[in-house]
Amino acid sequence: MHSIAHADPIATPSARWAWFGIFALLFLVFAQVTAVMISVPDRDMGHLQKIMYVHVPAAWTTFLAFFVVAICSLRVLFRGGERDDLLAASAAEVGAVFNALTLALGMMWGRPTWGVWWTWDARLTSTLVLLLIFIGYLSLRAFVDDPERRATWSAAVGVLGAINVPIVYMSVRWWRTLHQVQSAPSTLDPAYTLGLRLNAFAFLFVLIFLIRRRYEAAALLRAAEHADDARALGGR
Amino acid sequence: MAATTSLERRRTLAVDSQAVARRFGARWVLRGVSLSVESGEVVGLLGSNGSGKSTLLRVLATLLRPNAGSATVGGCDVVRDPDGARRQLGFLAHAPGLYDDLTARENLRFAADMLGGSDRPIEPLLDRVGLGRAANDRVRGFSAGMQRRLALARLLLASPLVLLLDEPYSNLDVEGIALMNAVLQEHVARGGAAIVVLHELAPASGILHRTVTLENGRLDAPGVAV
Amino acid sequence: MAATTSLERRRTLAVDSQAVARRFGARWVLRGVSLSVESGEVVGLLGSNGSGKSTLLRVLATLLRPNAGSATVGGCDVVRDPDGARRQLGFLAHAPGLYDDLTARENLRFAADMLGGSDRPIEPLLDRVGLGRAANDRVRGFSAGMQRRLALARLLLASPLVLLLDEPYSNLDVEGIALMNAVLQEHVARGGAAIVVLHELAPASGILHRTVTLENGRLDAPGVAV
Amino acid sequence: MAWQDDWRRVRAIAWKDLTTERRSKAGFSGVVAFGVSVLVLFGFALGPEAAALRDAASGVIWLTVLFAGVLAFNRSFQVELESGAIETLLLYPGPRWAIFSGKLLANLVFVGVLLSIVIGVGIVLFQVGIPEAWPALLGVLALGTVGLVSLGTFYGAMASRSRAREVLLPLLLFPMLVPVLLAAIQASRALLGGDVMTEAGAWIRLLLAFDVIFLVATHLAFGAIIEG
Amino acid sequence: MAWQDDWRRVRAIAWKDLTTERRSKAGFSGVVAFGVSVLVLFGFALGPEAAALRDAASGVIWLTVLFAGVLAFNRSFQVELESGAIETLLLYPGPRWAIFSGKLLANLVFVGVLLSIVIGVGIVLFQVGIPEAWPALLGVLALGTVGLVSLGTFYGAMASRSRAREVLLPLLLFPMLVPVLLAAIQASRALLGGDVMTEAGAWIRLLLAFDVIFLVATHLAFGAIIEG
Ligand code: HEM
Ligand SMILES: Nc1ncnc2c1ncn2[C@@H]1O[C@H](COP(=O)(O)OP(=O)(O)OP(=O)(O)O)[C@@H](O)[C@H]1O
Ligand SMILES: Nc1ncnc2c1ncn2[C@@H]1O[C@H](COP(=O)(O)OP(=O)(O)OP(=O)(O)O)[C@@H](O)[C@H]1O
Ligand SMILES: [Mg+2]
Ligand SMILES: [Mg+2]
Repeated sequence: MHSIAHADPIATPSARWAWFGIFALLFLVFAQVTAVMISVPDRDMGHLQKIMYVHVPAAWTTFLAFFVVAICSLRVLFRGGERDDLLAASAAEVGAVFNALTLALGMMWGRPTWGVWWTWDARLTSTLVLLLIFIGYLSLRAFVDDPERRATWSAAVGVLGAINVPIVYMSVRWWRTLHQVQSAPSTLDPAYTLGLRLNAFAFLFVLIFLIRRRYEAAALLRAAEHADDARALGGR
Repeated sequence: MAATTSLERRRTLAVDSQAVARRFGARWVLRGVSLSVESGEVVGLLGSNGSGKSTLLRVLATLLRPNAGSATVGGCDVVRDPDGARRQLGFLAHAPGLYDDLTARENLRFAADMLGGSDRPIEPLLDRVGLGRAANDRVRGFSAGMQRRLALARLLLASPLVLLLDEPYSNLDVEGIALMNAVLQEHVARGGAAIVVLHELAPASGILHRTVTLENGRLDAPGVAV
Repeated sequence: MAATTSLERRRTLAVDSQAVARRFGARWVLRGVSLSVESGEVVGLLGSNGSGKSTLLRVLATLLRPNAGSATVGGCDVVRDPDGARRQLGFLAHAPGLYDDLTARENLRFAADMLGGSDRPIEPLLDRVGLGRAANDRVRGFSAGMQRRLALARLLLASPLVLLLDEPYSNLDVEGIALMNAVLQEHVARGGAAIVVLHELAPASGILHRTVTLENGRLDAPGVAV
Repeated sequence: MAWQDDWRRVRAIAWKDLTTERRSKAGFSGVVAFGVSVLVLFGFALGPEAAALRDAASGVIWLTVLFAGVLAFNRSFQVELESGAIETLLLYPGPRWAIFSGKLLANLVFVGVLLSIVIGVGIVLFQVGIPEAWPALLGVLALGTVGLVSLGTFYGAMASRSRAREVLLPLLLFPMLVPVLLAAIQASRALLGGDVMTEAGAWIRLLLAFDVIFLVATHLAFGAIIEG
Repeated sequence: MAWQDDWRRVRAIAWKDLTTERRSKAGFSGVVAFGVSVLVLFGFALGPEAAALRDAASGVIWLTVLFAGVLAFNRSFQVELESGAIETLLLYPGPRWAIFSGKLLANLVFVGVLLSIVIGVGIVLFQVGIPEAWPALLGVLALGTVGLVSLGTFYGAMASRSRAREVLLPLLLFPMLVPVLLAAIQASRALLGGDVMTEAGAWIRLLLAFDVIFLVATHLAFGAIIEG
């Protein structure tokens, strides 16, 4: 175990990161409670509006995670490198989870406000498409066995897939839709803005922590393989 | 670099592998194979089934990346300069690698175009490997030996420095074996080098300069003369 | 008319082909091949590349229908009673015919089920062909020789009267060749018959009772002793 | 004795196919994700009006299953072609229909599971209400699946032995399936529309007739087409 | 000198692919017939009302081309896998993008012809009127085809070298194509609806942007994915 832990010091699970995880969790609870307390019920939606404090940060963190995938994938393509590959994979996994969360929460929100679970609105569909793209990315990783091939292939798919992030983001502008257009702080009740900002940071911390955790796990697995390599090649 | 001009110029090694290692999944097939072949030398590569002979050839041919170690073909590193290595090698694999729906002639035409600027006429080549009469037949109906002969003809389109031949005699009849040996002899006379995977030495008698044996992912007894 | 006697003779012959002809497109590959093999006899089938050896074997194995002539295997006509013929023959083709995503053991398990009621245990067979350690590996990663060994193990699941082997020695190492010969010898000792396609006689020396040569779609020099 | 051997063969083939499918990891989940993508594409292509989509839903779901199923049928015999396994398969003794039955069984399981998932997703995306007569709807789904899979497996076998197999399969299959699919679509649509076995009844009888005919015919004809 | 060699390689590959396709008799006519069957199935599935059909026409035509195109993309690299041709192909000297360009060229020709035929049939079956602005419509068709084919060829290359290739291709390709297809469908629909370059214009610019991005990205990334 010791030799494995030394193989990639960056990936070693540490107390600092454990504390960060606890902090992220507590901050999330704090942000949620504060946001719910300070916001008055919405004129149209009443308390339903409070789904916003999870739906919207989840959407933003999804974008962020896939942005990380894009950056790491580009680095893999141009320089190669194991860490970037593992980081891209971790970010894609966590991003897909947040993506699914956005969808699920949006649907739960849509049912009472729009009266339907789903509608073929550009924003909604493009969010679903984004999820499908990264499911494709993850299944590609699942069944390419050779690590190097897996790295380059998924990097190519990751970059092409991430091109869709700005499209999703802009889709509301380009196509007039049922879904909310991006709002500026000026158009929003200050209480909403504060709640949203707090939660955005809380989600960001959770995102960082989860990606880190997935990365540690992947790196440990990889390090164990490398340790086996060394033994196999060194042994007579 | 004037790669194609003179084979004689190169007093360096034709093939040089240094501690090449390769695994599939968790299983190490090559565990540090070092093999040098000089120009004008034909090395027989022996080893039992599954010992990694084809894997080694595929690494040298730039088709598989080594997990550790390095290898050069004609002075070009197979990982860092694969294109350079490819220009210097000819590879005959287990599978013939032909297009079933093209005729024999069209297959060669295509290969010539892909090799870039190879203007060697195709008819004589077809005649040489005994496929003159089948030149306009589709490869789909070719027998095992005919396909192998066509793959040999493709090899003759270019005059690479290094030939990597994986069990070249299999499926060939007596005449085909003689043809293969003649090709090898000319290649050596031009100063070329070759690695030939074999199970039986008989068909290649008089051609090999030495043999090496791959066992447990390492080369045993390098340099044993035949 | 000697109809009854020839019928009688047919019954005792392991393989009997009468003027078998087969064409592909407009080209006649077999132009009337008559070959009889008795029980306990091993016949080597020679012939240059593309002469039709594989085609003849595929006709006898009920995989190709002859355009003219008839053939029986173990007394069963290959066209009229293919199921009967199939129960009496074992065929080793160029291609191993294995499932890449199953393990070696699973491949044999499947074959045993398909053969119907073959309860021969599988472990000893795998050990016998030298794949005991790879029993639980998927065939996808097997080398050429390992696949051939597994195909041989499948052949050993049943004990058919007639073995049809298409270049059985190719891809096998020295030990594999000895194994193949041992299998053939046991088969003959049990009274079985075999047709073995070969290009070189060396690996099969001491096994063949006679050889025949296929040329221009006909058999030359039938019955030449080795 | 003999039928036991045959039954063992059928099981062995079905087991092998399902194992292979399971092993090629992304296999099944891939086909499912493919199905969902097709549903999404349909949703987009047929425009955003909810009413139009709800109308089209039963057609779209069946077409999606058809397209995803074609992948399965193609794979079913393609596995045999790799490294000449088909010839080995044909050389085993026993009746040819046992081979067909085994393949059919594996494909039924595969397409059945696929259909359930596509329907689940389709219900959400196209806002379809689950009707009173859902047991009858299940019956329609089962009958439609049997028709689809028996023809699909049969033509899959035929196509796999020819060149251009990916092309030949849908080419042969789709026209033949038009009546089955039409019956299945109309029956589903009627049931989804709240009809209780009046209009749907006629379509279901038709489906049943098709299934019986196709099952018998394909079993009988399989021997001839696979020998060639 | 060097670029001439590369151009010769591109041509050689395109020629080989098209020749192979032409030779495998059922190849092209099969894909076309497949496309027509899909159109007919759509016609059935979407019910008999003429207005609904006309509305759906542009979506249906693009989806049909997509499904038929997937067959072509799958075949494109599958041909290389038979008897190990891919390894031989990779061993030729020269840049890797030349291989991609050759394949792309062949697929463009293939899908282009396919599209024209499907549109011809679609116009008749779905009673679509040819609009005033038909040159713009042609432009939309060309742009859509380039986007479809560049992504299709790229993912086809990747999928063909992995296990479960028939599944992986649509799984990766379809979600990526949604924006391209959406833009193509909406632009076609707007043009068919008599709109002259007001609504359609925005879609066409979007299509153009997609095409450029995808063409460049796939050419750049091809080397990395084909080497592995
Ligand atoms: C399945 C259904 C839904 C999906 C997939 C979805 C998706 C998204 C995404 C991706 C974002 C982030 C984009 C951005 O910040 O510009 C977002 C933001 C947002 N969504 Fe949703 N959404 C759904 C349903 C809903 C519903 C039903 C409502 C409320 C009626 C809603 C209200 C909002 C709001 C207010 C924002 C923040 C916009 C901003 O201020 O920038 N969403 N949604
Ligand atoms: N793609 C692969 N995936 C997994 N294992 C592989 C792969 N290719 C080769 N192997 C394994 O590597 C080992 C060596 O294979 P290789 O084909 O190099 O053997 P070989 O020496 O050429 O044998 P043969 O004489 O039988 O051709 C085998 O044990 C084989 O199972
Ligand atoms: N399916 C087919 N279609 C068309 N022609 C074929 C087909 N199969 C075989 N042939 C032709 O039949 C002839 C004999 O082929 P066959 O495979 O029987 O030769 P062989 O004696 O086994 O040769 P080898 O020693 O090279 O294996 C060849 O000329 C070949 O082109
Ligand atoms: Mg080998
Ligand atoms: Mg042969």
